[in-house]
Amino acid sequence: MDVNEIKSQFPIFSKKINGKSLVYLDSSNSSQKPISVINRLNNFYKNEFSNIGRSIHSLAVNATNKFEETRVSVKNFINAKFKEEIIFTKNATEAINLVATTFGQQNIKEGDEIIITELEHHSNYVPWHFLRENKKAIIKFAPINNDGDIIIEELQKLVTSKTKIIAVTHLSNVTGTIVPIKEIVEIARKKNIPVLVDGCQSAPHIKIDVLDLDCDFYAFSGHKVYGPTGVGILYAKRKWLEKLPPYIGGGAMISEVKKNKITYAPLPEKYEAGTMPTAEVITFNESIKFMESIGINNLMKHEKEITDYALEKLKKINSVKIIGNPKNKAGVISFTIKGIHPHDIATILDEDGVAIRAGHHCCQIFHEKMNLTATARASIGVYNTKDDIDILCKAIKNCQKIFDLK
Amino acid sequence: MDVNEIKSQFPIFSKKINGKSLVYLDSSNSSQKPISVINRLNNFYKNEFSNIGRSIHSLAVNATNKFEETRVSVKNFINAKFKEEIIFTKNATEAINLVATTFGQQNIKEGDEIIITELEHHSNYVPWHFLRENKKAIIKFAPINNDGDIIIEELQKLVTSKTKIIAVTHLSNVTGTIVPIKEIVEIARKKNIPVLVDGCQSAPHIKIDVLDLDCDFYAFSGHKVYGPTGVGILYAKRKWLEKLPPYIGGGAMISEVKKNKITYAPLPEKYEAGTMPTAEVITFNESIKFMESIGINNLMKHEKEITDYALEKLKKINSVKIIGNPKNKAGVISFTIKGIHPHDIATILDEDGVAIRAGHHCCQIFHEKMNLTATARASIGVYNTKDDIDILCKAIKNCQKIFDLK
Amino acid sequence: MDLKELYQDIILEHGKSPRNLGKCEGYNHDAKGYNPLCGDKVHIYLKLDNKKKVESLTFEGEGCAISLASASIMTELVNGKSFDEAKDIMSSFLNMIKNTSEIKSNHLDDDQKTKLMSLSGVKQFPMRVKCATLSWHTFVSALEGKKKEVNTEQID
Amino acid sequence: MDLKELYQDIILEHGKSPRNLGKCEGYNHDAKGYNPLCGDKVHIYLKLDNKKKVESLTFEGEGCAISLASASIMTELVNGKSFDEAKDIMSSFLNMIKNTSEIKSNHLDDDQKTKLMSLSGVKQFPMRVKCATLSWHTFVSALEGKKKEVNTEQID
Ligand SMILES: Cc1ncc(COP(=O)(O)O)c(C=O)c1O
Ligand SMILES: Cc1ncc(COP(=O)(O)O)c(C=O)c1O
Repeated sequence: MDVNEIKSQFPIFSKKINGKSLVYLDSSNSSQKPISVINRLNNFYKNEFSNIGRSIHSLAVNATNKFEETRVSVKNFINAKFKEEIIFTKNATEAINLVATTFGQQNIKEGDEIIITELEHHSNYVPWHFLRENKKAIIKFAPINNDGDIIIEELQKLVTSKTKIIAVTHLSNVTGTIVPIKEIVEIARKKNIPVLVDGCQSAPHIKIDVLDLDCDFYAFSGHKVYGPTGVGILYAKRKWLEKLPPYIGGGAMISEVKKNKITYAPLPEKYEAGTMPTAEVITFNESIKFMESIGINNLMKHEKEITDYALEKLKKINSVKIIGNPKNKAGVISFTIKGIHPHDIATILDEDGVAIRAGHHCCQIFHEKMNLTATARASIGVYNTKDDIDILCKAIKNCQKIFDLK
Repeated sequence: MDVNEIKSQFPIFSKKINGKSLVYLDSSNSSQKPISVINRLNNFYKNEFSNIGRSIHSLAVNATNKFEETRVSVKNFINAKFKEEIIFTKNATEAINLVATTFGQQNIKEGDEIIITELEHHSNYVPWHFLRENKKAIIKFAPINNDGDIIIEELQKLVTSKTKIIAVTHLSNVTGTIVPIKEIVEIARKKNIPVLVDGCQSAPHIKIDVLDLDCDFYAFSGHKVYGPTGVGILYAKRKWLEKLPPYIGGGAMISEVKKNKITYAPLPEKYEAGTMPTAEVITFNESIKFMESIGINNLMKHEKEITDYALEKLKKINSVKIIGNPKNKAGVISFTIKGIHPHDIATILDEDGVAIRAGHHCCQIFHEKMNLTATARASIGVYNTKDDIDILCKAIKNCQKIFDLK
Repeated sequence: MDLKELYQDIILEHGKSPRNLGKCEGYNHDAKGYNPLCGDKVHIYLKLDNKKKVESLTFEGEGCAISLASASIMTELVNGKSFDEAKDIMSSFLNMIKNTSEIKSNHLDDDQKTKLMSLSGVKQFPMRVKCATLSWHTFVSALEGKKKEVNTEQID
Repeated sequence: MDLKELYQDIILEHGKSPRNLGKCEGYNHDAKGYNPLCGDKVHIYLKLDNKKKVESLTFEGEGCAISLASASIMTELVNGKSFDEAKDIMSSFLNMIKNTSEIKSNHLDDDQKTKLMSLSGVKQFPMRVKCATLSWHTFVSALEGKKKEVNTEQID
């Protein structure tokens, strides 16, 4: 994999930020977009735009076909069995809410238990919290250790006959922990408990195979996988989508509508009410093609190389502390610098063109557990180079200089 | 207003459909996009892309500011009082579901009544149907007359002490009926009943002033107002947004997250969970600028001229029957041709490059009422010309020739 | 694409005056089909004799010229066929619409094949394929005694 | 943009060793402030005497250098001021950060103005304005005896 060739596919890297070249280390938040994706969107609006499904003129037929092609690509990308198991939402957050709401409506009653973990993003906690509020369900948090690994034995101990669902991230957006989903599914299977996987951070960075994981639900966002904003993806085993009630109601998700009765459309339309993010879904096909053009193994190898290099170099800076040390770690590096608040770090780094994120990264539970209020986070995408890391480290040293710590 | 100049701003009209120039008469479904909108999207991804709100690097600051600028533009566009009253969703359907779900959660119990009308799009019926199913609420349909006008006195009679909300379209997507919202709000005000207005078809075509309408909720979609897909808008009076529970839960809509307690962010973030359709919202500002560059009065005048011309010409074709004859009609013309099914009409018209829609247009209640299973619909946008109407009429005559009716 | 191929005279004629309309007497199988996109509906009535031969086959429905013509032609061609023959004709029809351009079934004579081939114009109009196939899927559903309504959104 | 202006020595020094930390004895007003974006928190403790003069003013908080320095400097400058003087200093500070580049209040001497002006670098860093203003808004909330927590997302 030639990273410079890949980087050159991203127009934004030819721009200057504060007079400096952009060192983008905020891909866990959202990735930059390659020109093929940008062009697809542009051309769709220029030459092909139409709403899908409802009209039968040529533009609509074309758009509908293209839309369904993306569904097939996504199915293949995550190795699902049926294309009807792929539901498009606006983001991963909506996808998780869809499951929590519809599953909860049908299966959660007072006193029922939901297991999540201390690693979860708010988007995989708040939707379950709603069930706690509205249905008097109980949320149990599987604990993590100081390395940022979920303690699987402790998770296992939380399972009772009242456990109705386990929802867990595949890859932490704070520590980069890669969670052993298969072990968790194995525990769940024994008790017939469905498992939802938050794949927001895994989809862009590691090989996804939902059949192999054998999870019931898998949610991710297009914008983190080199795709446009406005598209989320929910994979769910067909049996669930058939059994669960609909989520958003409106046009396109119905079959027959009478004054006293409504029947719903078959899958996947049942869950795709109203005008979809048509252009975005169609464009997302190019993002998958981009991922495939690199090859997930090459991508993983490259990102590991950059991550290892970054860890090594950061560890050499005395006052830098890296948060978590998981067994399997992807390219998400959260850190603190003694004496400098992450917010100040982010501002100072930005002056050098280095974009990182500071804060709790939507993981307050994790930060509370680790006794932190905020961390700085550098996260790696396929376009990052060792040069980027060198610039990051130099910028960190500049923080220390400004704060007179060196 | 120079329609040819305006048309030239839409790249799609330089394309050929089946070798013919595109006559796009499906704007009620979704409008085409002007080059300024397409370019804004393109440039945002190329030069400025970042997620908003969460990061503090320069790209994120810029994106966040631009995002909020759209909110202010939308506020001004519909004459809302506060920018916090503008919530971005994925489409109007989600916006209506947001209200039905959160309002229903707090205010609807068994036996409570919801008034909608026989003109409603499925997106303004199914969300209320969910409350009927889940809360045993009652839906009452305000009847329409044969002209396609809501019979206001009959609506008034439906109001009882159990009426909790009235949800009504501003402009019918089948008949083009412009509904006298102010009269309905007046009825509702007397009994302190909130009113939701489905503004999907009104926002692109008539002047919107939510303060003047004095409605509680107003929902519309960006993609019908010359904007990108993936953006919906909910306006709601601040008191409602403050009082109602959140809808989708996740990142960005929270304030403090603890293991046993979650507090929510202030408005508007409370209702904007997860990564928003960032690029789309930012781009939508250009759509509003496009509308403003024309001027709503010029636009209305032009569309009225084309609509009147179309009605006149269509009425001259013997076998064509126009559905509805409302007091105030916008550029939505549904019709049938004796002896030819709308589906066949749409296919034949498409061969002449004329894009219309055939079916029930997500309004089965209306079609049932009118004893129809399907209609053909030609709907007008700002770019349509009298030539378009001439080509439409010629293509209709071709249908008749093929079906040997002439 | 060619409208003349889609709307051949025989299609228009069957569309205008469909054969075998209504409920056939003594039907012992029936099934409903629905295309939610355009509202096309069909209700198939089938009388199978005790050897599972199609003794009579009729339909009620509303829809476009293509869907009515397809149902009408189907009732003509399948009447009198055995269970297996009927299914063979159906797959050969679907195969013609979706893949090849010929009718391969051995259970139709040349005139019948020509009649069926009048629907082949649909191939060029992908959004109309479901119009042509709805009645056939619904017929098979009746034949096999399935209870669920056929919905075009669930068939490929 | 200039980091040196943002991180002037006096800011760094106050950030490292904030003055008036903790709960002041006998406080009769207090208020909390929170910035959900970065997690900055502040808790203001205020003792007003019976003439509504600020008798003592302290704070607890966690946050970046800017937010700590701003709180620290505020407690120094506002201590001993009357209710109206304190509010005047606060609006003059907000006005400096958002609009003009000078402190117009008559209730500060030149040294005090210079000290407050050390926060002016924030103007060039829009995402950091809330860090600088959180403690001030929270102080006013305490002063006016408001019960609601100040949330930076609700203030402009
Ligand atoms: C009157 C009306 N209401 C609601 C909708 C739903 O809008 P969307 O599909 O953008 O959610 C539409 C458009 O399809 C409409 O015309
Ligand atoms: C682990 C994880 N889960 C969920 C989300 C939410 O994704 P989105 O904001 O795209 O809905 C994110 C990203 O913000 C994430 O990193």
